[in-house]
Amino acid sequence: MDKTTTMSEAIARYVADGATVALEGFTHLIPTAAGHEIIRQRRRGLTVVRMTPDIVTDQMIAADCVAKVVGAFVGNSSAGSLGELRRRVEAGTLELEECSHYGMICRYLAGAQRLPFYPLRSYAGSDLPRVNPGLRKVVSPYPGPDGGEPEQVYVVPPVHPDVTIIHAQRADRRGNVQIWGLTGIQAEAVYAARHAVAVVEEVVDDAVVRADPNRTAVPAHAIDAVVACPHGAHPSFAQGYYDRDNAFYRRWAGISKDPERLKAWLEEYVLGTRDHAEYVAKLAADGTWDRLAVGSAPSGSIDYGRRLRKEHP
Amino acid sequence: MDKTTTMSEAIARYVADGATVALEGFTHLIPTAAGHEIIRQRRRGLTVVRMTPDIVTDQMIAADCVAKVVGAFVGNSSAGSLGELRRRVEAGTLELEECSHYGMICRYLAGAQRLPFYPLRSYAGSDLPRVNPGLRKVVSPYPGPDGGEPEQVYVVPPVHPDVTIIHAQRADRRGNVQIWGLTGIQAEAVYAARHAVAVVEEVVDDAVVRADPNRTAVPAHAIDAVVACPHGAHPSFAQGYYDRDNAFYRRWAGISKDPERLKAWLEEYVLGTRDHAEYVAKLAADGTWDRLAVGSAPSGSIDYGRRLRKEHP
Amino acid sequence: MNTANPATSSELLAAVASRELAGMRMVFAGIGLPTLAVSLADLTVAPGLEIVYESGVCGAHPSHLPETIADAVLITGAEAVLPMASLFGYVLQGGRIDVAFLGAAQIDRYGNLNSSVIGPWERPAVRLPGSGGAVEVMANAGEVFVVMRRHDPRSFVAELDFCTSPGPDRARADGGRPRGRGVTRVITDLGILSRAGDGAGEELTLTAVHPGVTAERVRAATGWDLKVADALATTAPPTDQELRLLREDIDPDRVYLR
Amino acid sequence: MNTANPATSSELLAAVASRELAGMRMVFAGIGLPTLAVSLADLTVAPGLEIVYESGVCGAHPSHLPETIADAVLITGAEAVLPMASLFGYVLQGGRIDVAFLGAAQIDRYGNLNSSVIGPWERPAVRLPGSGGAVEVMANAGEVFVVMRRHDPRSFVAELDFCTSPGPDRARADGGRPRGRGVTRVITDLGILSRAGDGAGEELTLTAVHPGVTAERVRAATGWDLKVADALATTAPPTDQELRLLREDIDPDRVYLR
Repeated sequence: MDKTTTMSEAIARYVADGATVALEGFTHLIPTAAGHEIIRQRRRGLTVVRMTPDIVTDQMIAADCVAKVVGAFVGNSSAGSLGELRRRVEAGTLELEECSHYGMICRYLAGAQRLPFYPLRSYAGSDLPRVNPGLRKVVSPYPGPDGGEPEQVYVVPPVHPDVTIIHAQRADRRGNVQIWGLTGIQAEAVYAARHAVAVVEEVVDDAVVRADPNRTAVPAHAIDAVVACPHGAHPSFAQGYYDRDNAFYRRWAGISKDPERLKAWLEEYVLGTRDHAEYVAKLAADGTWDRLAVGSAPSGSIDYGRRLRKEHP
Repeated sequence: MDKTTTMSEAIARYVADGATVALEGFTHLIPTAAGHEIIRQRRRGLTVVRMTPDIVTDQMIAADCVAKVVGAFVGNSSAGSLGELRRRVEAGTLELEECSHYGMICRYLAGAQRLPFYPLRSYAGSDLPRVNPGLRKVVSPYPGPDGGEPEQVYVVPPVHPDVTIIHAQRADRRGNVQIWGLTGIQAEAVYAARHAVAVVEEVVDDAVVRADPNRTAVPAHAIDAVVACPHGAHPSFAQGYYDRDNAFYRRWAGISKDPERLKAWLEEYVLGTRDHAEYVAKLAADGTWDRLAVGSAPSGSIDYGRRLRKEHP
Repeated sequence: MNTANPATSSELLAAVASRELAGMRMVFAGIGLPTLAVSLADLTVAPGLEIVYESGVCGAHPSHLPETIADAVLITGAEAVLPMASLFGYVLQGGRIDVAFLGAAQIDRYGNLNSSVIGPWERPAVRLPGSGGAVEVMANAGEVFVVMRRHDPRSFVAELDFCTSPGPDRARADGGRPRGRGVTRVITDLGILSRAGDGAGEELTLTAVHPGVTAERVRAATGWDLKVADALATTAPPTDQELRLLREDIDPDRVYLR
Repeated sequence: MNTANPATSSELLAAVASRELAGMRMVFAGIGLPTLAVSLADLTVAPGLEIVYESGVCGAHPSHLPETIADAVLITGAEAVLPMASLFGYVLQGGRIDVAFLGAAQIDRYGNLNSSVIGPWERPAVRLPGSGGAVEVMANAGEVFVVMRRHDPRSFVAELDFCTSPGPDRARADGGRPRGRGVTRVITDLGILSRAGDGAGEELTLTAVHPGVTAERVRAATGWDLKVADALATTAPPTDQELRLLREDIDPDRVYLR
């Protein structure tokens, strides 16, 4: 079954107003182009779930798409603040459900595994459970490590996004998604979700994927739509395809600090482009892609082996 | 740090009498040669932890190395029974802690994650919790899916083997272990353990491993010893190196059914060989390795990319 | 039907099982008759059907008929190979399996299964392999098909010696919330037993007998007072197309068609 | 000491932090000064020291100084890249990290950290990035080093506005069993604060001042009544070798030596 479609169709179909949308990719392979299309389609009232709500989240907030953010690190990497997110949280006009990195990971794990809760060794003594009532305790049914009192651990509830959107290097038309470099929490975020969209640098022949099945991070059965979108992770990076646009991260601190400048940026780069191809062409003009181009570092090939004889060995 | 050593030294150092030893590899990459060396060194009173205690476990039991088996499937694949294990369990002379596949997986997950318990959706209504008091219940601290009664789920306790032994295709001298094909539960079994030994088909140059870091299933920091041992997984297989010896699996049903024949087999093939190299040479004589040889099916190479400019992009 | 070369019992079982897979998308299956049934369904009533193996293989394109669920030929050319924690946690427990095949040494009228022991667990007369992943499959698959090559009272019992893999009634009585309907079809050498699986206390009912088999013969081979459907059907034997696919394309060496 | 070209504050911090890593094997570190400290330690007091990054990278061999913990140059040529669930679950929570570096907006006398908000959480004066993985790092690393470029009363506070990442005392009071000792070193532009971290209620104590800094100056820059060690040391400035390694080998472009 061919699941390839356009970004416009994928967003129209899988991201409804009011939906819970997970956008994952830890620094690497952030699905920016999908976020931009959500902005273009003027979605409203979204809950954005993301371990590290960053530039694309700030942009979606500024475009009034977002009612609530669920995340663990709401900064612009180490390059400063997310201006719009800060303004709205400080003004009390954006709901933030604050968690931690591993808490978010465990929420995806619980979601993917259809568990009512997932235990972890965080939060004891933190103020986070005071402001996030989802962080609760469970008493172990086993004696403690010294044979004494059973341990108490915190647990987190599952998250079940309506849709998870990820970016990846490549997929086949059926939706077998291959990722290398940092693989993050993408597989868990996809399995936790009701639907999943994979945005990829390239759609490749079945044979390319099947030559290396261990490279498949998300199998086709968990993917609903495949969108080819080169440079779709900019300003983040795609290992082996293009580097991170660190200069843009640094610029974002300044752009997002000024609501007018931020609005102008959105008008010009997102609302003023028809699709990501136009955005890419626009950035090509100032040499962005030359600046971010990378050289080659081949993985080498391993051998999966092929049975030679007809009969069973 | 160079962690390569001989099988004899690795077993002498990391497998003590009475130890809890996890041997993992699901059908693929079963660490048979390590089990044989445990037999040669006449270890006693071991607790063997293995999802699918199979031929190598049966051999270790028959050689009187094993006091207890913790596992989920105690059969000879689909090729019949494990004669010695069955005899001893039926006679009441071997302790068996019975679990299930996912229960074993979750015990390794709990061990690797240093959790007091791990929840799963198995066991409700089964007789397994009656015979395995480690399978207990926890009540979720959240309302049920319909907003009603909180769910109850079973949990399993962690397993923390004294040592986990795995077999893999290759590693570097520091102990970065690369596996392809079925990766099973090896990483979790290693991280759950106090020590870990990686037995590999080949020790390769650092550059080979570092060309493809996503292929590393277990990083060096979790491995204590690396043992080069070609064909060390026979009669199981090593994807890309040699095929499974299905004929031997079928023969084992007959060998293990007869205690005398089993004893003679151990004397000839394990106790009668100085090390796995002699075992391999012995099997070469009847054409085993020719029969199990495989052809080539290359994975192809992907590109990790290399930064071209000196400055940050 | 190929009257010159009539269907064997294995061919009948494979064909009958394959038809039950109409409309399914994701199957969790072992090796043997289920392999044949799924392969046949993929070529007939359920195009695009995907088998997931508990070893972690998804979207296999094997060059040879696999001998185990972890056979190297399932890996080479597959679409994905998942770590087992992901396969069991995200795919099976995650609720993505429509139907799974299980075997067992004993089955009772509610579709509860025993694959652990004959006799008392503590000192068994026969120690069997145990659950493997069966208890997880029963709890998490949408429904379960059981294929039993021999329908006899030793396997179809009034009381299990041990319940390894409980159906949803037993699970709910123990406070569980099983996802699936438990065993909905038992396909044997004599006929087909069925449960809709959507009500409590529902028993397996004989819904079809194979050609030449009577309901009385099936009842005599069953260790409990087996219910018989009012509209008892006779199984349609394998069609020529089914036999040709099984014999020529799927298992030409008759590895599982033994 | 290179008197012709004396150490900058960053160089001092990096050198001092590196010496504290003697004997360590596994470090969990972010980018910036910790990168420099770990690289320097690897070349001096802790050969073979491995940095683990929360992004999943183990055994990195970067061609360029990395700008983030997920920088592509950390991946290419690395020994392993783990999924984040494995990195956090097996490596960090699994208890394999000897020491971790953390930063914070506020720290109190027990080494509890705030990286979430200034002002009330519900309506903050300043919304900060939040925990990221800090709460996990504090609970699971053997010990924690904090590097603060500016030692002032706004950061060294008597009462945290919010406790994002609690030390072991607070964790135990809430029923937790933290693995590690919490913050054992705070390295600032003025000196070093230390806790052994093996007793309840233990406070950070000023154990060393940098050359030219007095204990009174540090106490004045601290928002609580800071204890001073009887044997207050003066930090040894970076050696020529340390400066050469930092300037020529580790950060020749002065990316983090700013």
